[in-house]
Amino acid sequence: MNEFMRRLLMLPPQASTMARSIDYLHYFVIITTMIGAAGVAALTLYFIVRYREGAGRGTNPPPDLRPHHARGGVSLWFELSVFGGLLALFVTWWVIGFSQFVRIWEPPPDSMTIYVVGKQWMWSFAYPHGGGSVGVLYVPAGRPVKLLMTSRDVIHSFYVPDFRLKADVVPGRTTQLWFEANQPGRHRIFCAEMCGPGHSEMRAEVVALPDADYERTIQGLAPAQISGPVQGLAIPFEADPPEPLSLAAMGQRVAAEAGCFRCHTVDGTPHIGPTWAGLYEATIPLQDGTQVVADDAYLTRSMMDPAAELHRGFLAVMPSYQGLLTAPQIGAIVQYIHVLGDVSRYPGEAPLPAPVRGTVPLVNPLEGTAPGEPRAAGPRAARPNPTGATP
Amino acid sequence: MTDHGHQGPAPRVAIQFQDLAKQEHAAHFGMWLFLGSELLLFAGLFGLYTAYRTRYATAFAEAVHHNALWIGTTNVVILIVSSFTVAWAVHSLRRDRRRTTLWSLAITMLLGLLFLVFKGIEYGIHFRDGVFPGHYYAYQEMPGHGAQLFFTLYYFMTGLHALHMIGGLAAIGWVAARVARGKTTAAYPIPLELGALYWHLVDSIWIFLWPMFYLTTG
Amino acid sequence: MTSYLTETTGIKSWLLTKDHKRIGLLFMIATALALMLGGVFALLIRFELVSPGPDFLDGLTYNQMFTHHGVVMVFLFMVPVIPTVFGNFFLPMMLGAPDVAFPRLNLASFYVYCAGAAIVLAALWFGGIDTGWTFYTPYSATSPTSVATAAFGVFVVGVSSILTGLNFIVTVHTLRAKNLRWLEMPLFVWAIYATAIIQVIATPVLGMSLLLVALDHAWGLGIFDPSMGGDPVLFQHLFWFYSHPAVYIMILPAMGVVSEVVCTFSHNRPSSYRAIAFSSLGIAFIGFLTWGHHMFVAGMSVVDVGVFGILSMMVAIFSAIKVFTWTITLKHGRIRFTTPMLYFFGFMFLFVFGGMTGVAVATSSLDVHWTDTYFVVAHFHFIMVGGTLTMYLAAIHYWFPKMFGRMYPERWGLIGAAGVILGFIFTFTPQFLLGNAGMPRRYWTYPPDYQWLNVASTAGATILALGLLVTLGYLIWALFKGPKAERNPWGSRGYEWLAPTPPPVHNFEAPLEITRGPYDYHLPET
Amino acid sequence: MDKTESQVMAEREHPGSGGKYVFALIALLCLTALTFGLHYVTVGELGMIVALTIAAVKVTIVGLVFMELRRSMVATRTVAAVAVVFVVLLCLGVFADVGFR
Repeated sequence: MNEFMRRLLMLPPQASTMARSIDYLHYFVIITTMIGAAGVAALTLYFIVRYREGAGRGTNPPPDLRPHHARGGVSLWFELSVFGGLLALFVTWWVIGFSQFVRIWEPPPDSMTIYVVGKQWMWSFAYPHGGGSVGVLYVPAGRPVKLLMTSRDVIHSFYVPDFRLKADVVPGRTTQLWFEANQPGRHRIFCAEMCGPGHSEMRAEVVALPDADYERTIQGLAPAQISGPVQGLAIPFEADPPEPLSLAAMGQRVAAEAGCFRCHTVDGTPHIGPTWAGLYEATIPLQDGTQVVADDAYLTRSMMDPAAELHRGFLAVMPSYQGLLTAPQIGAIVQYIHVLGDVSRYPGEAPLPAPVRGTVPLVNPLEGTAPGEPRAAGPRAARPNPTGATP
Repeated sequence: MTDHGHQGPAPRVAIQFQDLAKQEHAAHFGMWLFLGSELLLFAGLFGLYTAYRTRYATAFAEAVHHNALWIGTTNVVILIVSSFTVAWAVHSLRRDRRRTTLWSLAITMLLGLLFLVFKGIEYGIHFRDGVFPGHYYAYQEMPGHGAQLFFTLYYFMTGLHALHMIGGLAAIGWVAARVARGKTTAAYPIPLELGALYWHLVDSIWIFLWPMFYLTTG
Repeated sequence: MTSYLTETTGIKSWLLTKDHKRIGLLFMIATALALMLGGVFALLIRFELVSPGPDFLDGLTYNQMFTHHGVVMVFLFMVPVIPTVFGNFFLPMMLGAPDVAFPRLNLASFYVYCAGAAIVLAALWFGGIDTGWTFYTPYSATSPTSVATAAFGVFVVGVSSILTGLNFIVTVHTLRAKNLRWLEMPLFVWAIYATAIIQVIATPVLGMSLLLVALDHAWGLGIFDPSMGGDPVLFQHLFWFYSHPAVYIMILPAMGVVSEVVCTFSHNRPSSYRAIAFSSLGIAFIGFLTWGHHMFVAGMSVVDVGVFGILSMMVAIFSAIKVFTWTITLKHGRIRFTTPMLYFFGFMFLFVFGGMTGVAVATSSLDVHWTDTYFVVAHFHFIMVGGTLTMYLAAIHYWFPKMFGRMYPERWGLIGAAGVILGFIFTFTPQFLLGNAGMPRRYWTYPPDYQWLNVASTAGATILALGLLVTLGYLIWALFKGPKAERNPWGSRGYEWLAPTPPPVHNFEAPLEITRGPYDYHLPET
Repeated sequence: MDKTESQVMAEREHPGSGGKYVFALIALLCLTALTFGLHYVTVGELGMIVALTIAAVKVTIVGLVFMELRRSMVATRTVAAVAVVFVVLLCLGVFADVGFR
């Protein structure tokens, strides 16, 4: 039944876990729509034929002298039941539809995050393992994946018909979308929001790989493209580091070069700006008396517009990095702060028990470097293994 | 209809109206529909103010400090008094006191001009500090998007209101000329009543703009 | 009583007329030209999409074609047509009034429409616009094309729409004939009244949002500009606050025509007058609460998606009430199957199917897959072409004798109507399937496996175009050579048929005395 | 309750005393002073809500007295009310989105 209806309505294959339940609602809604429309048309045709005027009489039909009330029409009860039924039908559509919508929009907690950047007429992706790709999104089949998306110029819309999923990609904001591919396969990505002459060529592909060789493919990727020199902030990068750094380590490097450590410490010691130790997901008091959870969105926003939600007790001296840092760099710094979340905020106390999945023992940049001297690449010895990956 | 001697000729009833009452109701009703559409022209901007105030609450509260409170407050008093004088003009025209009507209208227009002068002074202060709308915003003491959006919205709303103020001045001026020439009289006060309605709308919009842009400091 | 057509002659008498009937005809010519221009753009789009790769248009030109099709069709034809042509001509006559409340304002509204249309067409000619008729920022602010001029032109056309709406509301309130009570007015008047309310309330918000886009595009005063911290989704809020009620501006007058056509040709009073009258007002007011269903995936909060979803379901009930009442009106009638009735039958299927797919699209989870694909394109064409265009053609045929004093050829009428309806179905049903298959809208090139559906749609489009050309042909022929029409060829009890054919300048010899209801078919015709 | 012609002429012959205009002016000026005073006392969002409610009261006074809504027909009053309702409606719809994002 499902296959027949899917082929009849020309729906693409149901490649994500949500696609099948969405399609069931689709069949229910479309069938009732067809029945309703055909029914009304048939009834109209029947009445037209049944009550047509006698053939051939003059153009001016004789007056119908029957008294007013005997003129047909239906009882009030019949009318109320029809509209009550219709209203109930529409409300059921809404109840099922909206509950599915909420499930579509709430990513499961353990989903892997991938950063997506829409740019005029191409899609680029940055993976938590530091790799990056343009035009192809590698995802592990059978595991939920959360996409944090932003745009560099105009509104695009990330649309994967096979997953029945679409979300606008708005510049200046991060919107999110999650899915879980059922089994390995390749699926088309379209841009669904008018974004210029190349709108119809802004296509990409989701490649769902089995878990085993997903790691291998990811490792082989070139480092996330820090596309082009960042305007105004000449970041002296080595041509290409011997092997891809993890996103957190890259975040540490970008933060160092962007000069974040002039005001922010990573081991809890108080300084000009709030320390990054234990900052991730902590509720912090703001200047205007309210509180906010320092999650990805807050950290990204405060990099773009620091004065908007100022941490109480600190001066509004931080410059805005809007346009200075690209989205992968921002993602990298946020990931680095995420990893620092486990470092204890109060120096001297016993460090927290090592977290379960063995996060990377990061070198504190303030230790080995004299102020102002550019930091060398990460030490070879403690090569960071990708966080959260089970070899 | 009894003629009221020097009140001028009774008004002509147009062909499509059955009587004078319907014609006058049509005039007032049509004017109110026009005022409704003018108010909804501002609705878009009020919506934007709500949205950006929710998103940049602290920046908006802080940016209000830069607006000169004394100019805003004087302007609100000016407009309330001008609303009174224009209403008084309508009232005295109905009692057929042409001189008081003309004086009230003159004071109204003077107050309107005064409002625009103060508005000009305030814009001058902003321009001197580098507070410009949109991309041209270059105000050092309040960097950041919140303040930039606040002042862009400030220019859009007060600018649109100033345009409506100029329109109101033109309308009152035209009506004052008709009263002076005796074409708008006690028997046919419709044009002055409609001009007054438009003026009251412009005043009501400023009564809302004042707290939004001058008062709500945190 | 000499007819309004021949009372005064000469170009000046037509261009400076204050007669609501002549202004109606002027609008008819202007909007018919807009329809043809929009149709040309539509055919260019359809022929470009015959093959997956680029054909005779490059990417930018193709984007300009569908944008021009959208802007010309929506703002210059669909929104103004039935109120300004048939509303202008018949509203005063149905109220028993000699003219609208403000005749000079009525003429001003026509010239403001022409000015706005001229500005829009100038923008299309010099540089064109490629942002889609929705002008979404930030692309509309950064597009190299002449967006600012086009946005200003649409603002001016909006002013004309406000003036017309204002004029009609005052006319209904103050110019009803002696003892014509509110619940005895013809249903077409109710539909035009509800449309006028939406025009007056919603159009200013569109004017403001388009002015903000024009300022952003011209001088960088962007309030929605993300690089300045602005939020492009807010533009969508302001735009759709107008544009969803705008679709009710398009469909409500068409529903008014349906009520008149059904009652006249089934020779029966509406089965429930109050249901149709009050659901017109219901659609007008509840229509303002549902704009968010255009933005379910635009990054809106989940709370808003839920609220706008349930409200969108409510507004569909009023349309359902109307459709149900029309169907029952046919019962116990004596139906004469003329061209307007064939259009009515087409309307019933197309509008109901289009409307139900609308409610389907408002189901939030399905919308995630459907929005911005050809499914939505097919949905709104089913309502716009299947609903408003069919009723525009039905109204032309229904009131042709009263407006021009001549009869149209019935046989050719039926052929034209069949061509239009079949051509339409053949064009847009494949697009529903394209949408399901996931082809996004506004695509210049597309993956090859969508090609056969596009070819079918293009074939249908040619049939639709032929049907419209045939209709235009025999109507022009009938204008001059059609047989003379008598005062009331359809035996209708509407008040407009009490006036002689074609009506004199002030519609009735003596002020109308209302002695019976507008649908009293059980009384012999006076 | 459309007014008959005689009512219209009667109203024009002997309009009420100008007292209500003066009273309205004083009320408006007092409310302005009140808003100005409160502005130093209240903090943040509460201050905004208080100021806007007082502004709404002032606009109602202007509407009823100066714009003579009290004496106009039902239709005119409905137009005024509907216009204000739709302004509030737009702001609520937008707030429901930005506030809960």
